[in-house]
Amino acid sequence: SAQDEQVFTVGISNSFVGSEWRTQMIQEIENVAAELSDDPELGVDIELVIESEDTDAAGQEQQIQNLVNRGVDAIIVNPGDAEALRLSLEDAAAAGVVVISVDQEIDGEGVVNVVIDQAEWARISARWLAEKLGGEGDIVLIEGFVGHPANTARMTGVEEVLAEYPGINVVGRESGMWDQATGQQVMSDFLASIPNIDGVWTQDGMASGVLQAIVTAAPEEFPLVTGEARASYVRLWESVLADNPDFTGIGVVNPPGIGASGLRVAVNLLLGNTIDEEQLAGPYGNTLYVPIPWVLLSEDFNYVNMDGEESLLPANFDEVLEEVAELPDSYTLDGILTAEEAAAYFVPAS
Amino acid sequence: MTALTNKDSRSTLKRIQSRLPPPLVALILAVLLFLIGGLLAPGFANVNQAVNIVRLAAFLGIIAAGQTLVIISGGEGIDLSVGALVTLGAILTYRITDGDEALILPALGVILLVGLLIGLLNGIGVALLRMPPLVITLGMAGVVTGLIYFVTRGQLIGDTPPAMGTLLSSALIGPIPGVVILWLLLGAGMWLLLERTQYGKQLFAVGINRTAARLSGVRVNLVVMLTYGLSGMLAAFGGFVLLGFTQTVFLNLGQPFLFPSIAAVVVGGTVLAGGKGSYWGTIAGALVLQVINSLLLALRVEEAFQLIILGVILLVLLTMYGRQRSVRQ
Amino acid sequence: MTSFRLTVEKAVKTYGGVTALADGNLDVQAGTVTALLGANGSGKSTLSKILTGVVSPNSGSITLNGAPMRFASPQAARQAGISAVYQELSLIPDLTVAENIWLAHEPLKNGFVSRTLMRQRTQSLLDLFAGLYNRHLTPDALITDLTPDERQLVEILKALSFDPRLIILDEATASLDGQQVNRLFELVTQWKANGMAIVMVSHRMEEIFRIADKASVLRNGRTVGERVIAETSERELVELMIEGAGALHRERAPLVDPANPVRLEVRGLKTSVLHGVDLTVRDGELLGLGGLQGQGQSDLLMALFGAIRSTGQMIVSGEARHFRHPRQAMAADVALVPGDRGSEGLLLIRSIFENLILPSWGSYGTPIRVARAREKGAVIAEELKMVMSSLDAPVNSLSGGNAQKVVIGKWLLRAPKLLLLNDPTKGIDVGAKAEFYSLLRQLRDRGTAILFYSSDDDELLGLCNRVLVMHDGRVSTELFGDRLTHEQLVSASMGTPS
Amino acid sequence: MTTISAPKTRSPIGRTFSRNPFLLSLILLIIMIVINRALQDNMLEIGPLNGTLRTMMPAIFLAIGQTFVVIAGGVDLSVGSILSMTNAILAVMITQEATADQALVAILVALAAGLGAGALNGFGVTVLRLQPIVTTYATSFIFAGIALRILPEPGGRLPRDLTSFYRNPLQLSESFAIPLSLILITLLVIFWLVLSRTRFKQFLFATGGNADAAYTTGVRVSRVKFTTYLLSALFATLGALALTLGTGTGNPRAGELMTLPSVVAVVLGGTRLAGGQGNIIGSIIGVLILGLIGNIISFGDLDSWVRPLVDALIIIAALAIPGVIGLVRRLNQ
Ligand SMILES: Nc1ncnc2c1ncn2[C@@H]1O[C@H](COP(=O)(O)OP(=O)(O)OP(=O)(O)O)[C@@H](O)[C@H]1O
Ligand SMILES: Nc1ncnc2c1ncn2[C@@H]1O[C@H](COP(=O)(O)OP(=O)(O)OP(=O)(O)O)[C@@H](O)[C@H]1O
Ligand SMILES: [Mg+2]
Ligand SMILES: [Mg+2]
Repeated sequence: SAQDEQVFTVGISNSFVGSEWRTQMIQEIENVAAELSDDPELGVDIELVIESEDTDAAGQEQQIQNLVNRGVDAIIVNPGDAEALRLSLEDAAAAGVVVISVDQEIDGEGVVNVVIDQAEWARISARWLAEKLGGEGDIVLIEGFVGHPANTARMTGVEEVLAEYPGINVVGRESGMWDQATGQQVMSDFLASIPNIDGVWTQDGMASGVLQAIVTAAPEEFPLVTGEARASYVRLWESVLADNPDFTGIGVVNPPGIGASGLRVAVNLLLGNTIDEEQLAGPYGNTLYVPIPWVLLSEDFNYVNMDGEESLLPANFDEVLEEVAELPDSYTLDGILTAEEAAAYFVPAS
Repeated sequence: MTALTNKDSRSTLKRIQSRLPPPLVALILAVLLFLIGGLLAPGFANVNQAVNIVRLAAFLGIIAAGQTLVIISGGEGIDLSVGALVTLGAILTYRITDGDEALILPALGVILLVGLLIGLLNGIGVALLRMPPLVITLGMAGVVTGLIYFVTRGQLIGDTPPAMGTLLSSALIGPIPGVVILWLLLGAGMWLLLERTQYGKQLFAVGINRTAARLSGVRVNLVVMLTYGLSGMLAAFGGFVLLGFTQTVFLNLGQPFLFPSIAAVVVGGTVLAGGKGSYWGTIAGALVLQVINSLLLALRVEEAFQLIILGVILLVLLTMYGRQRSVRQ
Repeated sequence: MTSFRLTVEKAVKTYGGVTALADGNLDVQAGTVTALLGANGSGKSTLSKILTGVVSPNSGSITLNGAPMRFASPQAARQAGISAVYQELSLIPDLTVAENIWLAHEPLKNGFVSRTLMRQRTQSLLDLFAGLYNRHLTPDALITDLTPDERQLVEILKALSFDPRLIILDEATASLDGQQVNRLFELVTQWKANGMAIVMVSHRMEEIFRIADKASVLRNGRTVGERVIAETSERELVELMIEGAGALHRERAPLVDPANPVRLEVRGLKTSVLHGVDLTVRDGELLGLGGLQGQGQSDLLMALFGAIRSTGQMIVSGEARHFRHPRQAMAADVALVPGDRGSEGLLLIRSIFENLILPSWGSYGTPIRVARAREKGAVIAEELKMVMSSLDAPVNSLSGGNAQKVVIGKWLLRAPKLLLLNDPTKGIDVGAKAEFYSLLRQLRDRGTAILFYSSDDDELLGLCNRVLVMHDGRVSTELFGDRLTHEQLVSASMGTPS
Repeated sequence: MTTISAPKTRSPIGRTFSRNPFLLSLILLIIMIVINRALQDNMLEIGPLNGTLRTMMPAIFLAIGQTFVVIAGGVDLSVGSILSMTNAILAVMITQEATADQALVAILVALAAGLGAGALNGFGVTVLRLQPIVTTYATSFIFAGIALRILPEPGGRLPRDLTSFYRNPLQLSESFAIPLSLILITLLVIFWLVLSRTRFKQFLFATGGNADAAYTTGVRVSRVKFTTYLLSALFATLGALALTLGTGTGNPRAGELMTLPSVVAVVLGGTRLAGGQGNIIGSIIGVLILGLIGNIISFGDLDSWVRPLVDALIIIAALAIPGVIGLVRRLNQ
């Protein structure tokens, strides 16, 4: 890249490697960084410093400090423990570093959160499940880490929706530790100990495990399952169709591209643009909500959100199946803010 | 004059325990818990649940096989690299077969070899470098995980041969899944290894008293290295089997099985000091742990209490087997 | 010093199957040396440990100056002014000499351990044996770096450091050399004069008669009598110790036929402890190894068995061999019965059966033909008249004597051509000893070559026709024929070659 | 009867090293510092230094507690859970509006809870005579459960002035500031030096070196062991305090990943896992080494997918050094 370009060092801090979602998140960041660096109009050159390892709060705090000590211009962090990193990130921001927290909201001064609305994300599939069941039946919930903010947000969303369907009763609720094998074990246990389950609400990778368990147990009538949005699940879904033609599901996309979206926002800030206060929302008033890119469906679904606003989510299973044909199992269906969408969060430079 | 009274009066607990061998205690406990479950959570104690529990226990049990050998070998023997090796075994199978059933056996061969080699490295650290097993195997776990990250770069390409699912995970004979049958076979194999081979007999000797073993012609270092090698091999095999259940792999597939694998061995009455134990015990231990798991789940006990209850049960069982001698004679 | 009188009555102690002490009695008072005599395993150490509160007896009573006492812990005994030199020593390997001596009563200076004081006091204690130990024995030396006799000295000084009113010396002279022993006895005489009470355990009669005032004799855990030394004879005491000493018939073997093939020939064998040992054993010969404890006898046997590294020439069954591992020695039909049953010979928590077969599992194929192994085990158990509930009973349920039979039996199962015995009768009772002696004779007559170390001179005198006395890692003297007498043995042991 | 071991004639240097194994670790640490400094030129500046040391403090406290248990011949696999539990207590009790007194009360409660946990471990090991490793493994579930019970989700906020006092360097004068953690470490070292002149230290080493001989000599072995578990729990609680002040919040799983590294640090510090030999200064060094390895790798600009491997390899190599030396020595015999 040319001499006159502005060079920005951007640090990435990630505290969990054992997840393909995070891997993809980092790759998307790298892609977008390259794209931005190559964009002649923009005239920036982005150097990434990636701190990514399985570690705890203390370890991630060290990551942040190392990045600051290197003198990075911006930090994009996916916090393992949002509260525990708060103070360190505030220090970083105070030291003039642009700090973007993705995937999780942090109540930190000078920190900007770029996330999807986890509660809303959960409501969509919960609503779908409830509607599909016609508001009647026994369901089980398999959640992520109990006590993890994202999980808490999602489960609140689910409870809000279910509250509207007195006919649906939750006959089992357990943590699948956001881990496919555990999700699978938990579901096996439910299937074995609870007579007839009409539906399962679960999230992320656990869905594959859950579906796997159901296929293995092969109950008389197949319960409804909220799915996920990984290539593996799309394929599993297809294979299930072989024996149960009327099987269906839903995969609400939780985009790993959120990191890349965060990068776009960061670059805007580095270029001196100011965020449009109107756009800032969230519990701490420092969050930019990225829309949920799209939903995987094999039948159209007319979604009604909490404010009663309707929106039609189209069936797209077959196209998606085509799309992911070449992609690895671990690929998660994705969506990244475009430059325009990102710019929309900022005060138009006049 | 005051009469001195005998200090070591045997407790009732001890007497019970001296009558019932620990594996039996564990097995009875498993059954009891299962029946209690039936009372507390209607619909819990049914055939489905029984089959399901045994299936889930089978994966843990198979993974804990190597751990049993290492713990018997004594000298603070413990293998913390089991979790990482399970993951490695699954990932390798996933990648090598890439869904092709013809490649299942070759893949199996490869992972057994890889597991053996990594285990032998642990063994060398323990026997020749005299490193504490806890530390060297923990370090090795790090290396294996590091290797996985380095090679895959987080991209897990491959596929699971459908046969593995049908053969291992789903019902094979009647309601009984293949993995359970495999588990029983392994159990028989382990019994042969421990009770009917020179290696097994020497392993117990090494576990109790290395000097005496050596003076009876046992190549202590050799036995120790071999044991860690076998542990690595069996852990990798556990990964292979687990893949049949999960069908897909992910980077921390095996980690959740590490500490349960130790717990299963201990609950089965194998003495951590070494030289005393059996794989039947580990089998019973795995069943106990899985029943507890499923029961707490059926009772919808919150995680906090699940942990507390598990801890208490472990302590109680240990008090039943794990006493050491007191300094005062 | 106030008068001091301690009596023990009807003390009983059992360990699982073993009865260590059946009826132990002792009466000690200030200013006297009481010898506590008895064969190996007769309960001397156990009785001593009851006095120091280390062992809690099943029953019995202790009276101190007329008042009933109960030593619930070593501290309690210490309070009463009792300290001991333990036979197996009570030293912490990785602590220094000073730290060991002052452990649990470190000299304090305003609340903190004063190393200077500790050093000084240690030095003044060491000075008691001035000139009788190597210079590397300093207050700051680690116990691990000391030789056995130095450790023994430290253990003695440790007991002394509590300036006790009763000091128990349990085989304190076992690994000391002649001068060291003499010095110790000078000290004992001083202590006696200062009104200290001394209990002394020793297997060496001459020592008893040199220093003791009275003797209390244990036999198989029972106190069978007390004698005033001035009014008794060695013979009387020995008869007390060993019921019917005469009856315990030992006929000395005839000199071995020089035509018998040489089974083992050793030239210039060296280890960290051995400074060049030469010896020959022929088939059908029962060659004795004598000398004070820890003069290298064990090292010699261990080296011959390939259990410790050694250099030098070694010819077994006519072939030059150099064993680097017991396996190799075993392959050459060599067997070693180690010195310490518990720590070198047995897998205590495993069954008698498994212990018997341990060296020979290889010869029962894979999968092991257990039935056949059991038969063999049963036969040998029968042959050795083992007293046991069943072959599957754990070894630690056996009495000392029977446990020792297991250690010997597991080697007899391999029909060794060269049998190395490291003080095999230690801690086994008289009956078992008699059986063992006849077993040795049988083996010898069947042509087995036997190298037999014993810390019990009478055994050597009674069984062997040739005895090599070891001193300081060398064979100092060879005794046979009419030169093989107790006097010769003792003087040779003390390193004063004659 | 024992086979004689000849008097080991060691060179003065070999002697010094074999007596203070932590010297080896010290050399290793110095090497690490040099490398790290070479890669990160502001490493020793007050700001970065303060931050780095601060994040290591909880681990240092854990390792120190662990050392006492290990020297006495045991091991404590529950330190992480105890840290989680007390971290939860502190976070719940020290609210943003908390007064100094309330904070003090919270700390006392945390200490009480921690010591209670230690007492349970001590009871299991000395009274029930269970194997230390399994006992503490079992209790670790109990403490982890209690932590989740007290604080179901990460959260809680400490008063800002409290956290910033702890987080920022201590301004001694206009021009001169020093990391608080450096002062703490110094205090801990002094604490050890003082402790090593007490009888307790002698008892500790005697118990680990040969419990039977120690008992015979009048050391109350069980009491000593019990005390080590109390100490380890106490230091785990102090670790929790450091963590809480550093992060200003609580997490019921905070200690999950901290237990095993504490053992590794202890071994890296030259303490013998079998007991009877060791030193908390070594353990502090051990933690610093582990931390610096991380920093070196991070400033070494390695591809992030290689880092875990390199990290693990360096740690194993460091752990193997004494073993290799020993092996070479044995082969030369
Ligand atoms: N009391 C003991 N405590 C701990 N380890 C012991 C003990 N006794 C022996 N060992 C271990 O056993 C090893 C010796 O056993 P081994 O049979 O392997 O002999 P070796 O000298 O290694 O010969 P080889 O090369 O044939 O193995 C020692 O190096 C040590 O590691
Ligand atoms: N801790 C123990 N466990 C089992 N048996 C024991 C124990 N201590 C001693 N014995 C047995 O008790 C008996 C008496 O032992 P003790 O050591 O008192 O004999 P001793 O007279 O001191 O013998 P020696 O002259 O060899 O020292 C022996 O048979 C011994 O094997
Ligand atoms: Mg070897
Ligand atoms: Mg004795």
